[in-house]
Amino acid sequence: MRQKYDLSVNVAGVRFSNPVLVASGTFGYGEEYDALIDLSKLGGVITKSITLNPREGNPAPRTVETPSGMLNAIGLANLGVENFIKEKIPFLRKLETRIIVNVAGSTIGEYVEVVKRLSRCRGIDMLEINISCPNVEQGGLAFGSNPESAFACIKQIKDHTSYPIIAKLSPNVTDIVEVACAVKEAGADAVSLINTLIGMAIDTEKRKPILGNITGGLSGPAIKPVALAMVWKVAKAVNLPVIGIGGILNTQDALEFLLAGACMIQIGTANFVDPQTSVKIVNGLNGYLKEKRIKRITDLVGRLKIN
Amino acid sequence: MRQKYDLSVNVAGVRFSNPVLVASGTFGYGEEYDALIDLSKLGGVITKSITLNPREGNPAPRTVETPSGMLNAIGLANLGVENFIKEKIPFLRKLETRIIVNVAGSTIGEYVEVVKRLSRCRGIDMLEINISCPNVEQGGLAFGSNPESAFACIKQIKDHTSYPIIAKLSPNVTDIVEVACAVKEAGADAVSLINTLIGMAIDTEKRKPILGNITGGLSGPAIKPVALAMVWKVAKAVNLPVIGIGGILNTQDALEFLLAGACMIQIGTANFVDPQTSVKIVNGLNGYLKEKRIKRITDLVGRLKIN
Amino acid sequence: MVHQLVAPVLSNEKLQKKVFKLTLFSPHISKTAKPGNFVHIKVSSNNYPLLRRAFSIHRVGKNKTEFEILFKVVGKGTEILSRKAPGDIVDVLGPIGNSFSLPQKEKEVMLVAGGMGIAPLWFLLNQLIKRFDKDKVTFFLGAKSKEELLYAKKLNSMGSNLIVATDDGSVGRKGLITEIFKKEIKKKKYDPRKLAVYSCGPQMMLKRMTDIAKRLDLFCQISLEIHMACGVGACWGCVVQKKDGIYKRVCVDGPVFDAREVNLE
Amino acid sequence: MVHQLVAPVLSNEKLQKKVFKLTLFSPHISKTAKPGNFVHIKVSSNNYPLLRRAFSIHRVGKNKTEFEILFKVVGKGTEILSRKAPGDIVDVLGPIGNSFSLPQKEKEVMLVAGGMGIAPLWFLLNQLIKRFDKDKVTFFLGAKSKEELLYAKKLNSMGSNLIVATDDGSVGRKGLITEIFKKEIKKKKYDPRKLAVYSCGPQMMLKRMTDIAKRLDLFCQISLEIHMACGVGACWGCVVQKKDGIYKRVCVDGPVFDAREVNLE
Ligand SMILES: Cc1cc2nc3c(=O)[nH]c(=O)nc-3n(C[C@H](O)[C@H](O)[C@H](O)COP(=O)(O)OP(=O)(O)OC[C@H]3O[C@@H](n4cnc5c(N)ncnc54)[C@H](O)[C@@H]3O)c2cc1C
Ligand SMILES: Cc1cc2nc3c(=O)[nH]c(=O)nc-3n(C[C@H](O)[C@H](O)[C@H](O)COP(=O)(O)OP(=O)(O)OC[C@H]3O[C@@H](n4cnc5c(N)ncnc54)[C@H](O)[C@@H]3O)c2cc1C
Ligand SMILES: Cc1cc2nc3c(=O)[nH]c(=O)nc-3n(C[C@H](O)[C@H](O)[C@H](O)COP(=O)(O)O)c2cc1C
Ligand SMILES: Cc1cc2nc3c(=O)[nH]c(=O)nc-3n(C[C@H](O)[C@H](O)[C@H](O)COP(=O)(O)O)c2cc1C
Ligand code: FES
Ligand code: FES
Repeated sequence: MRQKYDLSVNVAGVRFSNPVLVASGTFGYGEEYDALIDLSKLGGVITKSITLNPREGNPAPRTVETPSGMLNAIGLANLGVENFIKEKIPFLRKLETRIIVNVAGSTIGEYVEVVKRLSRCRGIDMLEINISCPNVEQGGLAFGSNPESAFACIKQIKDHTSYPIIAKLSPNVTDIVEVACAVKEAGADAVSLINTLIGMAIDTEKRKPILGNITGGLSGPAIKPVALAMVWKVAKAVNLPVIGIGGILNTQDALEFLLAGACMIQIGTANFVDPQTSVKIVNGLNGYLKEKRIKRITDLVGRLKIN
Repeated sequence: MRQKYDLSVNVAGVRFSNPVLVASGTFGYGEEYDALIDLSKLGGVITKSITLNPREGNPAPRTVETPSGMLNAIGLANLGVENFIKEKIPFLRKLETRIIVNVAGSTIGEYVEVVKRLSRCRGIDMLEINISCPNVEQGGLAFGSNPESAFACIKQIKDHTSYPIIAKLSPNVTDIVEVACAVKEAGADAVSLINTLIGMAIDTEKRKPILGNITGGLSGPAIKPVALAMVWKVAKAVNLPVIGIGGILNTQDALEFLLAGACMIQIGTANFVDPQTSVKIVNGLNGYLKEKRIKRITDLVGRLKIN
Repeated sequence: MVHQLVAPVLSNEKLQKKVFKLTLFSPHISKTAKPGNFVHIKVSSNNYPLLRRAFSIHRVGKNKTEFEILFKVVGKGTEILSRKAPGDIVDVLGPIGNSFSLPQKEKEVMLVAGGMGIAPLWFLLNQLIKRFDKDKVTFFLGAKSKEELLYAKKLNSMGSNLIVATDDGSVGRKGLITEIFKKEIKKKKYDPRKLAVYSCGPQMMLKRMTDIAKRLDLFCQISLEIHMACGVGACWGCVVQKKDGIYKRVCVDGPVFDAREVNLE
Repeated sequence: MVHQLVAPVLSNEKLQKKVFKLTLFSPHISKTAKPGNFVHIKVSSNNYPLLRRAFSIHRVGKNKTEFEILFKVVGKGTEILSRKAPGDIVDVLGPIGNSFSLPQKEKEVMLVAGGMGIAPLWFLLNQLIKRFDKDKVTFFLGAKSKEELLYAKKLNSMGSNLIVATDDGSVGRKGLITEIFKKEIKKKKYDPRKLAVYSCGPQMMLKRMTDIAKRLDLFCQISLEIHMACGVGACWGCVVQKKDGIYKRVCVDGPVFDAREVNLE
């Protein structure tokens, strides 16, 4: 039976059954949520950031709650690309959903090396390149915080892989549109935004920063207005698929991002609040199409009325 | 009787009875709160941004609540410098507290003209220069978003006034330390941060931005972690008094900013939540000094332990 | 004059599925409030939601120690408010704003309420009938449907004229209350100059009232609702545009405006 | 295995000024929980506070349909939880984490609880005394003062040995429970190899326990508390460092760890 209301989207030649992804670093390697939700219901799963070598990450504490948000300074803890391929890909490959591997590195060479090794794998649909992690000393945000280095990083990666590439952008910049233009120029197939805002919290009793890493990345509903403004600006200015991220808790929030111009969305912190969030939003979007008698979810994308 | 616990601070030669100010745009011209709090308890009052000519501001709606925060797009509505001097200064002058006038403009010339006219006034202790308003088409944020224009603006102003100058910085930049260094170079006597983060909210029913101005500035507890990180970075890197602003609701929050390196703090959105907030924090800080047997509030400034 | 005070909850009565009447103890507000004034309430103690919520003063107790607000649960703030119970206390700023100006004796008075618009008009009506012939006062009461109609019985027993309408016609006449009002003054051939009209209700309804008032050059005061941050005139967030392009603050320059003077959307 | 479920509140008993015992209905958790496991609870329905809160499983009902958590009000989340009442429902993830490994039969068993550390150890004790000689089990119960001491009477009536201490000496011995514990095993000349120790309490206390366990090469399992985001092993936020520098997740690799193996601060 043909679906009457169509949630599917195409990004860079990849077809997703719906526009709901789970955001890197908030969903482990997928398997952690297998007991809690039906992963096949998702548009796709994005893995934790993978680096060339295993990383232990930052000292504890690594998370703290803030008003309507949280700070994290995990520090890209992950098992390294080889272990990832051996231990995690087999599970991911079996899922009836799209798999996007998020890649990070301290040097462009490292990004390229990870991408090369992933290119030999079956079961991956796309890569998301994290040039926006605020919680590591080298790399990460360094690449995402100016158009030139963002360009250089994405260009090199594109030269070494045939996977479609999503460049994940940082909000900690004066002009995110400039960075988006640079990565488009470099060949990125899509952009995702936003990664976390740099933030800090202090324990006034101990007179110490709460996080082991001193600063961390702010996520959750607190940052939704910032994310939405950036998505709207980038979608308006750059002719590239935009994936919206930041504080999405429910269908309403997801609709805001779609209207602002995002063709897909990612659920991050909300997975911690309620593991069902992403599945609820898939259902919620379906219900919305029905209620409003809109045929395709893509008919909503960017349909914000400005007078 | 000499005060045993000393809340006073000196910034650029001006002595404040305590480090608690009320933030520009959230406290009108002071008189609006006269019936509600004892204004003489405050370290100082900062006025709405004053421009050369009267400004009507942006179309409604101008505010919307967001998770633990709010967006505003007032658009620098104010009565213009001449009316301000005639109608508002007489009231302010009588207050037993410090008066800081916040100045904004569309061109450097306009800033300079406002500053010149204010320089002929009695009763003003300091000026705060708003080079960070996100809600106007020209000027405002344009000056604050890169070090060169920030330098030019502050330099010109310093050349035309003997008032001590606070440069109010925007968080919507890649590197706020760079801008802080530039305004120091230009002669600023202090910096205050942060102004609001650019944000947006969408009415999904109407499919329209909620704010008449489309985007607005995010304030309130939601942004406190971002503000704190920036204050800490600037205080560490730049040898200039730092005034901390962003989401301060209570004494605990105020202490976080002082520990991070702010010698004074401003209360913004919290005035709307509870008009008593600023006075409660003055009392709270006093109580804290007593409890911890700390002589001077200045002994707390920047005393964050980093190991 | 506006005060900040801590008001004990005396009662919180559920009138309809989503409509509550909250009675708060406050001699200051009860003694000084005028019809049209509102209060700005901090609904939550943990600052979530963050900002205060505005509610018209609905009635003042006879002994002037307590006042009431009438509200509908539409979101987080009103949901929290609906759970207040006797013994709780509420942080209130009030009374705030200007008030309806009472009409000259010889005028024919009409009150036009849509939905929750009854809230401030009830206070006004109670003042009016102390000084006016009851049959010179007509109350136009509109609602979406029978289920949402409020106060029809009470109004009936007050002795003034009552005209009820619902959007779906489930009770009273069928149609928008603004249209019923327009038809009525046409039918009865009222001289607009002899009318004093007061109205409150949803934005769309008030927009219609401004159209009617402008067309007929009617003395018509409307009470506006808009998102408020400070509620005391400091932030300039709550503006409405006057005909001449000037913005006025709903909180302290209003909430009551001459319908001929403002541009609504 | 961890499930997400909606658990009805059966009771919420106030044991002390700030301490509550909440009983939730959940056959799944009650049937599968082991001592040391915890649940991750969404305390608020309006997402404020945002993240879930972790609580050890304190006891499982005899008929395995309900379980209890014991908690202290320390902030927003626990404050909301303290207001839950029968009829309310709570969104729970659980059971989560590893569990205490029960000792070999011949061991002398010691449980060392500081403050709210009693929470998981009570569940453990109830399992232990089903299989062990009561007099081979000693419970060290510490608190700040008499007012904060929990469960002393109950423990007394259970028949196992009980040693009570308070920081201020207002009841039992005076001093930190860790020091009392250390003195006791010295005085009684216990062979560390014959002991099985289980401990839970504030971070500072557990830090002392790791020192003692490392010095004496004691089999000692401790249950850790740390800020948790996901609670299911996905975010790597809740880490503790092992001796070899490797980070382990408290939520799924713990919360129970061998005290000799971890570095606490
Ligand atoms: C002067 C004044 C007097 C008022 N008097 C009454 C009254 O007597 N009885 C009553 O029930 N309501 C009254 N209101 C409206 C009332 O303030 C809002 O319904 C309330 O703030 C909603 O809060 P919430 O947290 O429940 O909803 P939210 O979660 O904040 O919002 C829910 C919905 O209500 C809309 N809304 C929010 N705030 C306002 C507002 N200030 N005005 C209009 N729509 C809003 C939102 O856009 C949204 O669609 C008055 C408003 C003003 C400005
Ligand atoms: C595995 C595990 C089991 C736990 N079992 C129990 C239990 O059985 N009974 C019980 O009362 N508490 C238990 N806790 C601690 C409990 O989770 C916290 O007390 C609770 O999260 C505080 O929430 P709040 O919103 O009230 O406080 P907040 O407002 O979040 O914080 C108040 C204070 O508590 C501290 N705090 C917050 N979260 C934690 C945490 N996860 N661990 C330690 N300190 C924290 C904060 O740093 C702050 O100083 C357990 C924690 C973990 C990780
Ligand atoms: C605990 C945590 C870990 C994260 N780790 C990563 C990561 O490894 N790589 C990455 O690109 N983004 C990471 N992020 C950022 C999220 O993917 C997302 O961009 C951000 O949290 C904003 O979305 P949200 O508000 O929905 O959480 C992490 C976020 C959180 C909260
Ligand atoms: C309604 C509103 C109006 C504001 N107007 C101004 C202004 O005119 N000039 C200015 O420099 N900052 C203005 N601000 C920014 C505040 O002064 C402050 O920097 C910001 O709100 C962050 O602090 P907060 O989180 O405590 O509100 C305004 C903020 C709000 C909420
Ligand atoms: S709400 Fe601030 S001026 Fe009216
Ligand atoms: S809380 Fe997320 S891994 Fe433990």
